[in-house]
Amino acid sequence: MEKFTKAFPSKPLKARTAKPWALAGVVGSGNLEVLLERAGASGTMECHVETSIPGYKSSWLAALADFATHYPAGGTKVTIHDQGAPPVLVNLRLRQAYDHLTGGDK
Amino acid sequence: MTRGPLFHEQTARQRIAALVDPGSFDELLPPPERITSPYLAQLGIPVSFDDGVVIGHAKIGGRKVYLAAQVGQFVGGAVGEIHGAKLTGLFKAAARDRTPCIVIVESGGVRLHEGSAGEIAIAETMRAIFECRAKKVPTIAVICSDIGAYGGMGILSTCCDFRVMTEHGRLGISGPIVIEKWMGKKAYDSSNRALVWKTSGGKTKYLLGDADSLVLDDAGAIREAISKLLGKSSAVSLKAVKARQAELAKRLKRFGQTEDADAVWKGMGVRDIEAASLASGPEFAAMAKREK
Amino acid sequence: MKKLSSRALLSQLFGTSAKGIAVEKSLVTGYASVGATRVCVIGTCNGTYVDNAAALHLAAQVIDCIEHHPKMPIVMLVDSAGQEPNRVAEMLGLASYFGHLLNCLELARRNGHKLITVATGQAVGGAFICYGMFGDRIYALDSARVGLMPVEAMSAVTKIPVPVLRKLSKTMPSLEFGAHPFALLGGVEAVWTLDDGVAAKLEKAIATASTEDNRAELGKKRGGRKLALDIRKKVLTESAR
Amino acid sequence: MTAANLALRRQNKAKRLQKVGRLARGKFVSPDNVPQVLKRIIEPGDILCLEGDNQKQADFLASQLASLERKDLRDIHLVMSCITLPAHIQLFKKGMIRQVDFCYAGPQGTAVADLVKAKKFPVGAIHTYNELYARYYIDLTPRVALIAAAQADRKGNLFLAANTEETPAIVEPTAFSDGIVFAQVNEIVDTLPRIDIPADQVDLVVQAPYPMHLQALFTRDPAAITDVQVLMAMVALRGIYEKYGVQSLNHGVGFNTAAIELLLPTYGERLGLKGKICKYWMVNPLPTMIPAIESGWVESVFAVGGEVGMERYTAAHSDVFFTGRDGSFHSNRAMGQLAGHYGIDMFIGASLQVDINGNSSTVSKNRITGFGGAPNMGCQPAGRRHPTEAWLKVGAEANPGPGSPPGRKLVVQMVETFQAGRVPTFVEELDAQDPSIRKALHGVTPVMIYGDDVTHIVTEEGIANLAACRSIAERQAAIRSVAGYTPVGLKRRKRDTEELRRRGIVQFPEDVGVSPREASRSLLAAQDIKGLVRWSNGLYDPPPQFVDW
Repeated sequence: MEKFTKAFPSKPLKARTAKPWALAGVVGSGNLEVLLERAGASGTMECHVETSIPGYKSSWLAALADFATHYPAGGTKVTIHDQGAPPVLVNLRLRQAYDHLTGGDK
Repeated sequence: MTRGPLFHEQTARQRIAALVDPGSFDELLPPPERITSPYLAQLGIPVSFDDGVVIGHAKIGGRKVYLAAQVGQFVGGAVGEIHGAKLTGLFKAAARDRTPCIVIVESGGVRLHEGSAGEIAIAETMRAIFECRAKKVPTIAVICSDIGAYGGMGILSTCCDFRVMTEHGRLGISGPIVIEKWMGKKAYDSSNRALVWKTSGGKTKYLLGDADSLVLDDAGAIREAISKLLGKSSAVSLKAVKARQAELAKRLKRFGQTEDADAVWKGMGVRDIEAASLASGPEFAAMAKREK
Repeated sequence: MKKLSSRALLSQLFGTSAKGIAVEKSLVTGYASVGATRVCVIGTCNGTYVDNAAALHLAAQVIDCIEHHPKMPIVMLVDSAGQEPNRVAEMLGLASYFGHLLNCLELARRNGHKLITVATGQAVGGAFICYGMFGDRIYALDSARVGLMPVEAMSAVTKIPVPVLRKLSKTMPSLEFGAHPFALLGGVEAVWTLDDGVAAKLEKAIATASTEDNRAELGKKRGGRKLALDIRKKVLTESAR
Repeated sequence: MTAANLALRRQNKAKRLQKVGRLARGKFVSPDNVPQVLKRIIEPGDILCLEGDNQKQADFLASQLASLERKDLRDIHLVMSCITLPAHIQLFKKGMIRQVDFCYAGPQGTAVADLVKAKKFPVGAIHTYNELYARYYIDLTPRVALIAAAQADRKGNLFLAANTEETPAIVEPTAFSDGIVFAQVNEIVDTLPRIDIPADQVDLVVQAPYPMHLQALFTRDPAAITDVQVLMAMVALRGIYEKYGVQSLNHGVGFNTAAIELLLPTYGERLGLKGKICKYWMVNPLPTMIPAIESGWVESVFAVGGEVGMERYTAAHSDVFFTGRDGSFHSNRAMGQLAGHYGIDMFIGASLQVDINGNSSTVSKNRITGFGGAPNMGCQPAGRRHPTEAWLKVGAEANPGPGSPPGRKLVVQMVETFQAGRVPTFVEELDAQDPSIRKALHGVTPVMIYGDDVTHIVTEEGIANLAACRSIAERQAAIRSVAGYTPVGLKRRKRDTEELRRRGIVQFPEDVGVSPREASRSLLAAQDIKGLVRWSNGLYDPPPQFVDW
């Protein structure tokens, strides 16, 4: 297991969200779960990652940084449990969780 | 020909969302509470916020239900201490509130990584299920994925009043790989998927009466099947257990000596095995009814 | 410790009345006395595997007891290595046979029969779940092999090395195999030594048994299963809001 | 000066067959006599062709050959397209082979790499299919060809059934150069359904004790297609198929292209593309094409081989598939490859590795697979002269110079940025460039598709239009832009990507009108094999390993 934490600057999340938290994905081989919560300072997206496959920190950080740039996610806390998901899934789950947080469950 | 997502491919949370009235699900012990398995953490295995089972209450057709959905992808949906305690608590709450309880089963049974704790938890949940049944509170197991209901969760599923299955669902105790190891590949080739489903799949279980409905692999169909069962319960009475004893004895006598995978189907009146194999759940159910 | 024959074990528990108990194909059924109390006995011996026919056989005995001996306590003896891993057994719905046995026991409980389990030998897997663990109160002989599976078997399936599991089991008795660690989890009420007046203990157990499931409380009190009770309570509290 | 005897081969052939003598009754050899016959008809120094196609295998003859020893058989120049069976490897281990010229070693890729390391694999070259067949007519003409057919009649006419594959391409050069053609057949019958190889091109026939090995290579279970692959398929459909109006094409055998096939009747229909794209195919009878065929998308399919389980389906759809007068499916690898080279608008396939110049390969130090047919289709046919809408449109984007053709074939690589187990697909340098491999191949790096031929790369990140790049640097920047979070991708410069995106050279899903959140398996016309059987109205008989009902 490898664990790391990093906060990324991001534009503030909109004032009202559909719910205080959202979860996307499941922990399973090649997959991950992302919990997105309203928390922390309004200008940062605080990320906590636990992954079963060590050694990919740089690509994790790049993927998370891109997300924080593309989406106004300031004032959120992201917690990830990963079991070897490819970056494309990281992105997809982040986006799904974000959609659910802001727009509610579909 | 576009259709909705297949129920067996959805995640536990998606399944719940698809089954219940929109927006009505209220999760108990939700992910932000971070109640995760200390056992897995100690073993260096990734944990999950819900420990592999999502529980809560919701409405189906305006009617309150308690719901649990196991996460088959997470350690095979296996039951550990927390996972099992959530299930036990849910059925106890259902008994207390006289509210139907539905469990969407997707589990190989006890989580080995947590040893006997999961085993006891399953036994405790069974007791809680019978608390519901004593009060005529309906308990329903939905078995719809190929992970199915195995081991202790297979037995637990048979303790519920009703079982709703799809053709993808499997119900049993020992899985094909275990049996193959035990009896040899000649007796049970676990890679022969057709044989595996003839042995433990929804169609066979429905024919034998171990599944109460066999429906399309689709949330709408499952919801409909559940709705029909919500007002009913299955009695625990002397008359009922005696009838069941006779039925199971007859089943054993008729089919207990045969190795033929099609024996049950033929014996239960399915004439065209190939067509029946290809048929969807409800088509199969209709065929079986006609033959009867 | 010397292994007792199944007959000798029955004599220890039921004295001369044990002759009323039939042992057939490693299945134990019949009626006997514990002290002054008449009891119905069902069970397994010789570490046998439980299959469809066995489940029906035990269920028949329970039904007979309910029909003919109202409120008579039922003693369940467990010495089984598990369910029979067999394709035909599965095809015929072994789980349903087990479910039926549990239904019968539940009916007995509701009709006022006390259900007392004694794990006498192996008590593992589906064979323990399908009747023994359904008792009102569950006891185990200290020689009994109780639990999910031995550490070696667990290691083989999970691919976690034995030494790692052994080390962890020091702080997590759930990973250990045997009557005592199982008691720490609340899975059994008490562990008995065979020579130490088991008949009297059984008699007392029958007299004091009640139907509420106390295993989670025991597990917490004894420290072997610290989470289960609180989580269950939390579900109950939060759902009541 | 006497006239030179230029019919020595004919005399030699007669001598060899004479030596067979009573080991055969007419053309027919009993299975037990095969080793003896092989010893008598093959001589040291021979070019020997052992039929091992992509799918069907002359497996009985191969095993009998492998049962011989070096004293019986040596100094052989082996020519064969696919090294597929353990028996093929035995020939090398026993030291019978002086040189081998082949195309592909899929299932034996690891064994071949081991042989290379042990210096027991004297390779001439790894070819593409048509390239090797071409050499059968030039400098690699077989003296003896051991081939596989479904049936023979009493005269020795052969019926090849659905898997014609490359038998004609082997038999013709052999038979017309006084070589010996020896066929193994599944059965001998009085009347053949049709004659694929005439008896006078066949010298010997054996009825094999077991039917020839046929691999179900083209069956892809829709259940294994992921949401990400659906996303890529949607992007490809909009950004390439729709944009260029692709009429004629070849698909690889991966899940990516299977996803495209299964999106046609759903997503494609919604986009109004039916009748506008994907009408003419050069592809094996892919089960995942059944929904598109049933929905009326497909005008015709010509194939290089059959597919297990598709026999009844193809026979019942003779308007779409090429069939013989008996009504059953017909294929031909050489002709199919030719069609795929010259006749189509687009080739689209996947690869294990793509380098920053767009070169791709499936070869690594520990696994030498080779090429097969993809490069024949995944290339720019310099001899092409006929225009189509798609050809001209890509050509225009490529900004042809005064000495180049006006059009280009679409050559598309469709890959996820990572393979299973987080192995990056995009690399700075291909594993195939390993010096030991290059040495074994006489200095040639085994590149599957050259970057210069590739017009587009599609990943889950988007599309890179390499045809429209104006420089090598630009091409590399475009590739990095769609290489995601691989080390290659992490080196991209934001500014470059933005500029390329502005010019339409790099396109993200939203740029081609695809919303990633729409990408879901539920868009697939069939989600599992059973769904395909249902679409086929019960005419598709999937192989047992795919049946779970």
